[in-house]
Amino acid sequence: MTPPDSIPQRIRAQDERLARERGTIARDGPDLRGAELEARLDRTWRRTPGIIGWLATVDHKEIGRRYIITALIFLALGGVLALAMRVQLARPDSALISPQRYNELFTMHGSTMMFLFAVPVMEGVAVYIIPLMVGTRSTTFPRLNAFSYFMYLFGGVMLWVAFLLNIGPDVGWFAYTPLSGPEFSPGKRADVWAQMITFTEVSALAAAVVLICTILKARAPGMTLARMPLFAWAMLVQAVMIVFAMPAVALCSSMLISDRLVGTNFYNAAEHGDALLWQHLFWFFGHPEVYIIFIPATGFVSVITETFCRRPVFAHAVVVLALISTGILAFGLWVHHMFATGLPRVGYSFYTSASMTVAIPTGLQIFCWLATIWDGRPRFQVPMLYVVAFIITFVIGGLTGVIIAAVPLDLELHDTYFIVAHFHYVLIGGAVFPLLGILTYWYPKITGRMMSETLGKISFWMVFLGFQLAFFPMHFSGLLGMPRRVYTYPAGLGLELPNLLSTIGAFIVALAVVIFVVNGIVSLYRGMIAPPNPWGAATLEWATTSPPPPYNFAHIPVVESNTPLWDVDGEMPVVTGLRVDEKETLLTTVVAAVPDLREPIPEASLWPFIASVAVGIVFVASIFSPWALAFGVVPCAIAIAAWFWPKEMKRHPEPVIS
Amino acid sequence: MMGRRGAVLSLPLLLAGCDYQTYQSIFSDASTEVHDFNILFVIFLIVCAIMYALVIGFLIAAIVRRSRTGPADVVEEGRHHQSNPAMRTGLIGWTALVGTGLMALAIASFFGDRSMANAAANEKLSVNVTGKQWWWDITYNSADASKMVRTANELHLPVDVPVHIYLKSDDVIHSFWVPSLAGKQDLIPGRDNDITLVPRKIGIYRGQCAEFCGADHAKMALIVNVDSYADFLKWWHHQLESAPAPTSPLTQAGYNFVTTRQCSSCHAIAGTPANGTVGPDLTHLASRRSIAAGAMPMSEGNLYGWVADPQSLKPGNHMPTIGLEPDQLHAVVAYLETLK
Amino acid sequence: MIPAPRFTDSVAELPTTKFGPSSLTWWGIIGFMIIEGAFFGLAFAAYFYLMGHEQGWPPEGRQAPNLLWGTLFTIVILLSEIPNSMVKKAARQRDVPTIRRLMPVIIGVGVVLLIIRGFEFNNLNCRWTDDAYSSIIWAILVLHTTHILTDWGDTVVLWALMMTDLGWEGRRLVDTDENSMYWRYVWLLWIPVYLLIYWVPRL
Amino acid sequence: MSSPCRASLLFLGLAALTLAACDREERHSRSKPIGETVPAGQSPDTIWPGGSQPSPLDPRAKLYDNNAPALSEGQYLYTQMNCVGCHFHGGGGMGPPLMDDEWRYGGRIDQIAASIAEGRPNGMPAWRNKLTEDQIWKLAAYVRSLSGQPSKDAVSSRTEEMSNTTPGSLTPREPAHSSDTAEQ
Repeated sequence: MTPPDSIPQRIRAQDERLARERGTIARDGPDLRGAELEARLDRTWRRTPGIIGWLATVDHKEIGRRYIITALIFLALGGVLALAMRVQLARPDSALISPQRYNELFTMHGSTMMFLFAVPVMEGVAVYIIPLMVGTRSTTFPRLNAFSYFMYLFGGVMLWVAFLLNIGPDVGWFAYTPLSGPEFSPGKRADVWAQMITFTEVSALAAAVVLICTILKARAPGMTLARMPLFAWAMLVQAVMIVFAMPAVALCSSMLISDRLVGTNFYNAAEHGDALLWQHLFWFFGHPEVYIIFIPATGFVSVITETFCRRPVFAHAVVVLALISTGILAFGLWVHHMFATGLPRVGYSFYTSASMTVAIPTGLQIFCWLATIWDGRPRFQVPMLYVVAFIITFVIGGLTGVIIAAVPLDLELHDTYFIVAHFHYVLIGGAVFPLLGILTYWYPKITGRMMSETLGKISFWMVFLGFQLAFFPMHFSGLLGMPRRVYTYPAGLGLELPNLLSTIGAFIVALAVVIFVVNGIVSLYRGMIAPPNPWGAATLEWATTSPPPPYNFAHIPVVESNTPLWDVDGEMPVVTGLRVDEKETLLTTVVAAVPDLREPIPEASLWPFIASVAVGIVFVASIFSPWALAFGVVPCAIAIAAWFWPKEMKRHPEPVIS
Repeated sequence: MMGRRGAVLSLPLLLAGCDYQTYQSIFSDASTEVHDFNILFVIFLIVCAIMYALVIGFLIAAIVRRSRTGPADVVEEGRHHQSNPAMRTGLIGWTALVGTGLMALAIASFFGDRSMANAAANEKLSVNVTGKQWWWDITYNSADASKMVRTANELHLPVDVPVHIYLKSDDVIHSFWVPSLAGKQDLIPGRDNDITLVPRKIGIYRGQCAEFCGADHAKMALIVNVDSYADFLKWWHHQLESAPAPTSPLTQAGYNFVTTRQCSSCHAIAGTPANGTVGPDLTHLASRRSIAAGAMPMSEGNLYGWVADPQSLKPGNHMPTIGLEPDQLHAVVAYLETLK
Repeated sequence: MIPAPRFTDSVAELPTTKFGPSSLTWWGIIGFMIIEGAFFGLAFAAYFYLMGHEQGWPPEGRQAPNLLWGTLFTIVILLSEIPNSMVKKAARQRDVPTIRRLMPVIIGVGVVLLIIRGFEFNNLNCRWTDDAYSSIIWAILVLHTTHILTDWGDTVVLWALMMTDLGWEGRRLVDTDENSMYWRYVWLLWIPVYLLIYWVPRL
Repeated sequence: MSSPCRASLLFLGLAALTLAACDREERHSRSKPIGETVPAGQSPDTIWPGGSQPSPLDPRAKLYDNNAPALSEGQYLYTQMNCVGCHFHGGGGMGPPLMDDEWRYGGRIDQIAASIAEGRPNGMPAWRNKLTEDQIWKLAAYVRSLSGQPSKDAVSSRTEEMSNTTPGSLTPREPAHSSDTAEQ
């Protein structure tokens, strides 16, 4: 293929030398195995200690852990805001919190939970688990992965610093124009919100690409798409949804910020703009967002059900199809958030039926899980309890969802506490319960110790019952005419009791979460040492030690069924021949997972962090002057170029990304 | 009879024994629209309840079926790959069931929607409601301009008369929502929306802005009086009259202040020099039930409080705290109270 | 009880670089192409949404942008595909000298394009602050300009790398190959943008 | 766990630096009247900086000068009180333009407030009894912003009405007036 004359003598000499050296490279295999192999792999993959090493690491397990911990911290912060609001609403005409402050509270609560907790925590869990589950040594593009974490961290910190400095946003997490526009939101509050979106959206998109490529290209040999675990499927669908949904919110928030900073007229009705353009773009993202949060949770449910029922989830293919169709349908529903805006009535009935159709794939999944329980032999340890709680709670949310999909009903219930109840049933029941379950389930994988079952059960029952007490009465608050986002309500409308109950429930949930966290921290030191496969699970993440070594697997496993660990009799088939003295992993073909390439994994590098700092400064500065974007290009370009520039210019026998 | 069903729905609250008023709830059954809503709502509730019962029944059955038998901790070898054929048929049945259920609901919703749309086909009365931060500007349309009534924050509607309400916004997006009378409809700058309804029950109903509209969103309420046709006409003719001239020296002093000082830059009082268009029309202020868009009930005390320091009672609203001297305050309130 | 390994076959002989869908970076780039495609798609949607609310497009009293510079840009960017595909071919044949010769040409073309783009902004016959129409066409044009800029920077860095000995490594050739693929994407994106900005207002 | 905290603390410091001076976001409305705007006996010609020693800047200036909500409330009043009628959107017409940096009666916020409160010859009415002091100061702050005097990140780029003026957030800061430099 190569025209030989075009290659200079010197290069040809190099090629020959490198070809010879290639023979001498150490690779894992029958003659390099066990303790010695592990020692050498560890030397190759272990990160350098110290703050530099911490900032530079590209180990997906460390980054995943950071994602999860950071997201949980934001969950706590968002929860505190929720408690503050519940205290204010506990009594009618209460004046504890000023309207301005209250508006900031619910804006921060919504934005934090949506952008800084729910999506990142799902991605964090996936970043940690997916490479283990599909049997590879690292995520693809590990530096991009590190970059995405720092962008997320900086975005969240910026939002909260702004809040503490009293320039936090006060326009709602949906920031409807023109209220969020230049005339009605003077100052920087709304800009801070819009830039926080930019941060988190950059980070979410990066993480999505990382996950898609990992799932499609880095699966263990033999793990065909048909044999891929349901959690991997869920994350694949979710990541693809992020790829299509996030640009919408990025675009509309950029339009908003340019309206506010440089006087464009996208949303200015008087200059041919339209306030509803915002709502269309925002909900084109905002509705899929709900499924971006929910679909990974279904993955969690499948994982737990399978393990605790000792059965592969019933009708694997059906569940996969359900996931995919949910992902597609989710993009056709955004208008059901806008029924009250006076769009043509004919369109409405279409969106009504579309919104109801989504219930079918979800209903299918519910059935498949129930069928698995029916077939199997369920053991009710904490994770499984959360699955049961999930079904009991989420189905209520789903059904109220069907109710508000009907235009005539939605016109009454829209923007009332009925809606608040609905989406908390869907998001907490549908996503947070499975999350708590899966954290308990994978805790031994991540820490090597078990969480206390007793404390786990206590916090489970408190969170489950407390949740019902907090949110069920909200259905009534809504039906009695209480709108959302009000900092107080008058006495005598019958709203006193439901709101008081909600407040009490909220505090029970908060206490339960505290117990959960305490359990997590105590078990870190006191917890029982976990056996390699404590729950007797079937998937590959349990085929290595807990916590896993930096290189995940000494040899890349080979998969021969949907439930590898249940089907190997004592001996795990593996492939050999990956490099030991340099980071390397195996790529396989997309569908059949046939070994395809050996992919060098980048060394740790400080540049992703530096790049994220540069980009972060530009984003924050651009809130105050649009020129920041122009001047900021230079440092960002330098940082990113340096990120990709090889650190040593000599050729290696095989590619090394240093 | 719908009302009773509504009451049944909110039974838990009644049992809890809180004294309980329905004038902002959807169970009032006070208009054709809400009547249809309630029927549809109950249909949905029943279907959803059945579906939920099925799921939970299945869940319980699945749990009790296997949890007793056999040792819990063994991984079942061999047959865990084939799935139970009975379940496969079950899956199909389930899908069909959910499908039909949803289809039924979609159709029900479609017809419900249509009957609501047709309810007030031929309107008799047309009203403009303009949303402002944070109050409602209301004009009763009429062929001849002299018969137009301008008021604020309080609608009067004749019972059994179809009314067509035209919704506009001057600043941000608001949402017109009187739960007992109709579903909500947004007021969007640069767009014209409208809503029709036929009130069926005489009474007083409370509505509230339902789209977040800034600082005082929570205090942007609207009182709707549904009167007999006679009472409505009486009210309407009264609204056409201009404000009575001051009689006592005190009210005279108040009159002087209101018409010459800050108040008149924003407020209009028919028949006086005060012709501001920024704030609510005050011509018949004292005849309204509430002050500052439902922020507080109309009473001498509240009026004192409001005129003295609006910013502390409704923080962030556009009415400034003038800082009246006590005698000025007495005079102004005394005069405002004559505006029946 | 971690199961002991049972050694099957060895992957030691597998290559470490391949062109096309086998390569990981190919998938990464496709991913980002889809993301950017979504951006453009939604921007176009916003464009037509705003257009749908108007009687005239552009609104009364505005002229459509002048054709000259936009058309010139279109011609140049289409011509740039010639050196681009030559580089792509050379990369696949490991013909490094050709790549080293042609990349500066592409970089030069990039500079020319950016200059023309400057004139385009001056010939839109509106300022972004004028009205929503002006805002959206400015937004779309800026969005596309950022793609020209990023790909230009990328090409410069890659060229610098190709000039070193590392230029002979398979990975660099794959990078070159995929960089050319991305450039194709950039000019493909331009075609709808060109039509939306210059021709739809003339319909 | 501790390391993320370290990283975030690091960034917190940075952000705190960038987002300093945030009282300008505070929505304050004086519930007490703030006394006389113009010291008694001060007449237009002594306000005119060409004249005698300029009086010290009114301390209240900083409450309004760069306070975003104050500016936007001023903008609201500018429209509602129909200042547009004479001054248009700052371009000037019957009344003098407000966008340039020519101030017949002084370009300091307190001087502008005085002009609004007391009125000026040739048609500018006195608003002392029509608006509260607080409102007058907010109006003055907005008027002053028309010539790009306050920091650009406090003013809003545009209103929701039609207009053909450059966004306030982009208007170049006019060379500050001598009487301004004296105190600011």
